[in-house]
Amino acid sequence: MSIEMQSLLQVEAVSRRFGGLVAVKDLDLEVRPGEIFGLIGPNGAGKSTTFNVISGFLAPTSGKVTFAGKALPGGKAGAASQAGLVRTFQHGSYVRNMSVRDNIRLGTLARIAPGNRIAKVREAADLLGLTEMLDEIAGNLPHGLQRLVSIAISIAAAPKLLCLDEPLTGLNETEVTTVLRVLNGYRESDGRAILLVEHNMKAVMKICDRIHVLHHGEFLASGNPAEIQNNPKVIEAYLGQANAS
Amino acid sequence: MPLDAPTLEISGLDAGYGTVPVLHDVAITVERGSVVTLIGANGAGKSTLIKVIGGLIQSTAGSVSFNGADCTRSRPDQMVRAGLGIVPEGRRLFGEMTLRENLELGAYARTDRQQVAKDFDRVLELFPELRDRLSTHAKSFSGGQQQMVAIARALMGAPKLLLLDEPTIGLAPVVVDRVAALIQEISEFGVDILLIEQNAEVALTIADFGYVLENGRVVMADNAKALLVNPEVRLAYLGV
Amino acid sequence: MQTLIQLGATALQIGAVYILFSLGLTLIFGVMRIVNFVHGHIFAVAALTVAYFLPSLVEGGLSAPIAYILASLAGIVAALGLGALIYLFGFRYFQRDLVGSFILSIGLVLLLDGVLLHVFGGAVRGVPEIFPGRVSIAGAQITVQRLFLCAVALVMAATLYWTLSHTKLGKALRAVSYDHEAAMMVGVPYSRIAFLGFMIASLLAAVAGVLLAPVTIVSPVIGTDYLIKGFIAVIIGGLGSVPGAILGSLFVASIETFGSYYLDSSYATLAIFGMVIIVLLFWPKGVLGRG
Amino acid sequence: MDKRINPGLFVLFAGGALLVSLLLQDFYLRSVLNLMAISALLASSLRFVMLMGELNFALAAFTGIGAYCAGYLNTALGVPFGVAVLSAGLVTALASAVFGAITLRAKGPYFLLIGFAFAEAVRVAYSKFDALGGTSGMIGIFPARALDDWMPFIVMSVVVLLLLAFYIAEHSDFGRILFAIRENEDVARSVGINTYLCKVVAISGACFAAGVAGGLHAFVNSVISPGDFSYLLAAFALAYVKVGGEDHFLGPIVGAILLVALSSYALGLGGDEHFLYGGAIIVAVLLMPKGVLGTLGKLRFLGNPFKRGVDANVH
Amino acid sequence: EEIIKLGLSVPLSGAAAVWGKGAEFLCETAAEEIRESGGVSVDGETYNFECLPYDNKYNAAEGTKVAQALLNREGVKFIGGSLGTAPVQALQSLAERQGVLVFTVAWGASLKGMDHPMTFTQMNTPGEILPLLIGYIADKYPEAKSVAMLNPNDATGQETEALGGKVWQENGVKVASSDFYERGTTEFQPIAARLASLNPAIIDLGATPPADAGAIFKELDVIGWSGVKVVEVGTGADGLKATGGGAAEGVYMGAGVTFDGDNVTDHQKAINDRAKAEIGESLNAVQIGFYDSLYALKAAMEMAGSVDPKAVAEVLPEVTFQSFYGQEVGFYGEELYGRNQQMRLPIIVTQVTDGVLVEVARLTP
Ligand SMILES: Nc1ncnc2c1ncn2[C@@H]1O[C@H](COP(=O)(O)OP(=O)(O)OP(=O)(O)O)[C@@H](O)[C@H]1O
Ligand SMILES: Nc1ncnc2c1ncn2[C@@H]1O[C@H](COP(=O)(O)OP(=O)(O)OP(=O)(O)O)[C@@H](O)[C@H]1O
Ligand SMILES: CC(C)C[C@H](N)C(=O)O
Ligand SMILES: [Mg+2]
Ligand SMILES: [Mg+2]
Repeated sequence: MSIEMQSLLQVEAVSRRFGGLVAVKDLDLEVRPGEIFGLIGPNGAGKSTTFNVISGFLAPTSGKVTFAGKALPGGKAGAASQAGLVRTFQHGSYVRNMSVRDNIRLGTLARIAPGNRIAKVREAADLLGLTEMLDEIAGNLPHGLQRLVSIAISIAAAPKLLCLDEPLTGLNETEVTTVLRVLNGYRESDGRAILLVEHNMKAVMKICDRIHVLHHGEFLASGNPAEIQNNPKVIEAYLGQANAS
Repeated sequence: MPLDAPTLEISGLDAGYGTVPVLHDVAITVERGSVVTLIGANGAGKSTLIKVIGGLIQSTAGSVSFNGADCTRSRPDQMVRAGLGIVPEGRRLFGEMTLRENLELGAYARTDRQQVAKDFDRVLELFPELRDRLSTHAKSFSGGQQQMVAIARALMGAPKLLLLDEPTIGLAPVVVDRVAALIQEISEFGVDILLIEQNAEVALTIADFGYVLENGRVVMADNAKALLVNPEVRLAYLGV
Repeated sequence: MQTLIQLGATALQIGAVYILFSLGLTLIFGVMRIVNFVHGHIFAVAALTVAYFLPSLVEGGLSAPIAYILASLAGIVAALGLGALIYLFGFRYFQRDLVGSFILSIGLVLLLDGVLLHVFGGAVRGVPEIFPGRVSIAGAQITVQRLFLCAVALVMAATLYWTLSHTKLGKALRAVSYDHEAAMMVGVPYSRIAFLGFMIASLLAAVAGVLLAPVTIVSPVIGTDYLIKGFIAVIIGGLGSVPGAILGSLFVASIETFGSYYLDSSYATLAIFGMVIIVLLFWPKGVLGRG
Repeated sequence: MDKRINPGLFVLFAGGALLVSLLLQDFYLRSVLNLMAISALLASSLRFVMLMGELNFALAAFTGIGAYCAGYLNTALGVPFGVAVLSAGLVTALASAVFGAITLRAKGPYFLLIGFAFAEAVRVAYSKFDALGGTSGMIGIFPARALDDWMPFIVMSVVVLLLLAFYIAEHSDFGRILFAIRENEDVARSVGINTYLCKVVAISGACFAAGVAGGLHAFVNSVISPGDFSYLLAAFALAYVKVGGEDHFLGPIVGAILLVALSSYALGLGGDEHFLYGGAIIVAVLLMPKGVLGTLGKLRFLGNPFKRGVDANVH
Repeated sequence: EEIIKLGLSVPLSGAAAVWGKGAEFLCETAAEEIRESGGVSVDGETYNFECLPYDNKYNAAEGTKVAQALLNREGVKFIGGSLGTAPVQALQSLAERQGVLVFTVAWGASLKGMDHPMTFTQMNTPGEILPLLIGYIADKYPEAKSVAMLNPNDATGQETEALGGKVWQENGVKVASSDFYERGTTEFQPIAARLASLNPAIIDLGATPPADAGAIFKELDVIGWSGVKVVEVGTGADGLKATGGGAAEGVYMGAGVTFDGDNVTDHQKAINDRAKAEIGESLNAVQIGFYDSLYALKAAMEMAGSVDPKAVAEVLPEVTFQSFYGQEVGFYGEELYGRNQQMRLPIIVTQVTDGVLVEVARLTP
């Protein structure tokens, strides 16, 4: 692996403010190929805002985002996703009135050659256990399955970096296990990486290689799961005494 | 109102979407002074049940009675006036309105102004992270913050019965603990609660009584403590 | 300089007219998400009713102002009746359905075109000045009639703004417009509020109609020009926003006034259309528009 | 994949329409048939843009641009029918691409009302050009004599061809993208689809057809005036879509056939035509919210792309 | 008896509906009169007229539909009258191919002339009215040396403006400005301000519809302009007074018809009263054309001894008939249009005096 591929995504001194509120402040982080990187923090810490900035849905107020060796233009969603950075949204990251099959196919349209799309849809559906439901209308599925559809859409785009915003909310234990298995499988091929925002601590601690904790938009801590779980600042601000290990 | 009547009594309920049936012959009771939880897999019909109780979906058979009065055909606003509070799936905030306005609307059906003002302060104490953001539009809040607003808004209605559809979705672990404590606290103040939670462990710990819903049918009904140790439940919903 | 003052005064007067008209449009859109092309006809019914009754009342021996008040009441009642009718049998089923409600309103426009022509005839009706006389303000000539109209427009805009932003009813109206189910879940009686909202908007149209009857050309097709200008005003200002409607109305009126004076009225019309597109280039939701 | 209209059925419909256009001898009925074909094309164009959730009221303007373009080319420069109509389509597509690129940042009611304003502005603009005949309009737009007898067939063929193109586009991945844009544009953007470009392409495609329809209109009527292209043109196109049923590809076609037939009948009623027409639209949308086809409903063989009704029976 | 269907292509909805309604009314009135007086007798056979009014909505597309319906569905061979330049062009183009005779009040230059042997004009047009009217006013107000003109931005307005400007100049009056406005405009203050800004001695509103003209004069009054007011082809005082009130006083019109003066016959009065009850307005020259065309047709059919449109068109320039205005009239226009296709109707100059329309001059061309 070449030197510049050492980091897939590099976020340098990124800030984003909304009027008087600084949602993200001087954020630095780096995601390397093959890893699952957790981004956690209290509600309103700036995680989704960070997603919006790196995926180009929002322009940063200042700072620089580099993906796969190229600097991304701020505020242009197309640039990031075409380069292979695909993100999901915290809510409703699928098309309600469309079949599951067409939803997943949507994911393939920009990045997969026409001939391979059908196979790719199948593959993503199989991975997430949606094969039975391909002809259902996504909006009629129970909440948990809708989440799986969102993940399938983004996986079908075969991104180099998959950014998932709370993919596990509303999933039951079995489904969480499925998703974690899928994510683990995904990063193992081709040096793909995953950037994960999630409040399900059990899952985060289980799957992440490294974790970065935000608080009020600022860096609070980083490290491997064990370090984070025992960091008193993190326990205080986020995990709560009861959830500390 | 007959004092001995349970807060909520549902029997023989069938409901669905268009021609697709979802709930079959569901019977559920929320006794006075209790926290009742509903657990079940994705798609079991939990949210659908909440919508039926709230009056957003009409049942095709069966009856719902609230505080002893029949309200099978009531509209949501009538239910709310009768003392129901709802934290719906998907939060359903008024995105273009400020936090303050959202909370004020939560108290729309109330006339006791002074008490409303007190409750306003109280919910802000519960979620201090919202305190400084009263004039922020609801849609600008983060996912978890919005969930807090939804809970706060429902509390502003001073309900007698609170329906909570996955209230802790998207909340940070510390806040989940806070909400769990809150549920127990308000229950002690005389608000009855019907709770849906994906995290069955938490739900059953808080609750007094639990129902297990499978494919739109109630398949188990027991004390929460009993369900918590029930091997079938543990296997299916607690992942152990 | 004198010309500029006179033109400025003219722009304000015309702006007031457009404000009266666009308040109702913006309210209906704000509450029900309906692009209501029938608004012009509700307005026309009020104006036509005034013009229809006024002459016979005056002939009957009533003094002009009293006859006008009576005729206006009749006009408002007629317009509200029409509003209630088309809400209860029509728009009720099309809330927040942009396309459905729009086509319904087009159907109603065609139907009412025919009805009004039959009921009132196509001829232009005269309504005498109710408040005769004129005043000179900073050298600009203004009729008392128009001044009165400006004052009413101001009061109505202020009242509506205050109602929407500060009263319980206003909050309920807005809540219903964002998510009617959620509104019901906090206890807002949705169907009643939506009806009320539509009726308030109809009332605004009716008041505009009776006020404009003495200063404009009263005929069954009177609503169309106001409708077009009114919609342009509200898109420029931002749909659903009262200050936006005011801003947009004044903007349209200024272009119309200055354009007609310095170019030619027909080019001014073109300029108004051109401006909408330019404004939306920078503010795709209108200057003061929201989500 | 999704269910499609049985190709056999398509051939049947198209063949039937073409046959009728060949066999019909009555002059009046031929003129009605031309009108139906052109209206169906316009309504389908409108519906195509509706797939991405926007109501393109500038349709009236673009139809006019097509008509005037064809008319000018033919009368002033002597360009023959075929070339004139094709150029009308191309010019209109280009104009609409520029229009779309500027205005498609606005959405929903804003886009609708900009289109409305644009249509009215363009209508005033024609009257400012003497070369276009001012407000009296252009006269003498004729196809070559030899084509005269074949006009209904030619019009029908062009319309069938363009409808087929719409059908193919709707059922392709492009159609999926449009549908996704309508429901949740962000998702489409997040996986790398340039939705803005897709929207501009969609509107220029739709307006190409509108331009061709305008060109045909000019040659069929041989006289055009600015008043022909008021916003009502788009309003009627929308009525065809709604009455026929917007969820279905055939909706606008069925709607155009029914309503044009009705209006031809109503034309004899003097000024009361509007009564009947307005009344019909109101009754249709109130009683058949999903249009005639939606109400006839279970026509399984007609298929329905992507969308199946999601009706929650909420209040 | 046999029926001859007369097609009418007129606006029956929208802003110009009154014209169409009045046209329909007068066509029917004339048809009824002719029926009562024994019909049209050709070759021993008695024919009667039936009016088929169709709504052309003032545009070419609807005009085409109407033309198709009248000519190809109803099989009409004579157009008793038609109104609106754009729809009439559409009608004419189809009618000429099918040899149908067309009467029209539309006055687009493109509609007249040698190329259109089957078309006849049933009303005075600017070519007839303006030279006489403007000459009359220039004579009466020799000190008035400048005019500001305004016309609606449509075919009618454009034709009027083109000729009007020329004739004013020929009469030694300087055209200070000449503008257009969109029909349907409701706010006339800026327009009035612009007209008044040049302080012209005369303001000429050309083909502006009476109601609009009234509104403009009212605003001019507020600004304080006073001078000679002209509406060249103004057709009636009702609309003018409805919107202009007192400001309508003194306005000159070239196509108005008064029913108050001494030389008004009982016949005219009676018809006008009925019309008022039916359409809410006094009759005007546009509508009266639809009465005269029936008598012209009757005369021509009887003279030709045929109801074939070609034959009728051939003799039409030769016939005379009793016009609604009272005189016996025929057709002329060869010098101006190349053929005698224009009805020779009196040019009546009227003025609003003390709130009523008064005939101040009747000039026969
Ligand atoms: N458009 C906006 N306008 C104003 N404030 C905003 C906007 N978007 C986000 N914010 C604020 O920025 C902060 C960060 O929000 P963000 O959505 O990034 O949080 P988060 O970390 O994703 O939280 P959660 O875990 O609850 O989803 C919050 O305080 C939020 O209210
Ligand atoms: N609007 C709808 N139209 C049709 N079917 C629906 C609709 N909403 C839900 N359903 C169906 O009803 C069933 C029950 O859904 P419901 O949302 O009540 O489940 P749930 O128990 O709340 O699941 P979750 O835990 O995922 O929230 C599911 O099979 C779902 O597919
Ligand atoms: C009297 C006129 C204003 C009518 C007009 N000449 C027309 O085009 O038909
Ligand atoms: Mg978030
Ligand atoms: Mg649920």
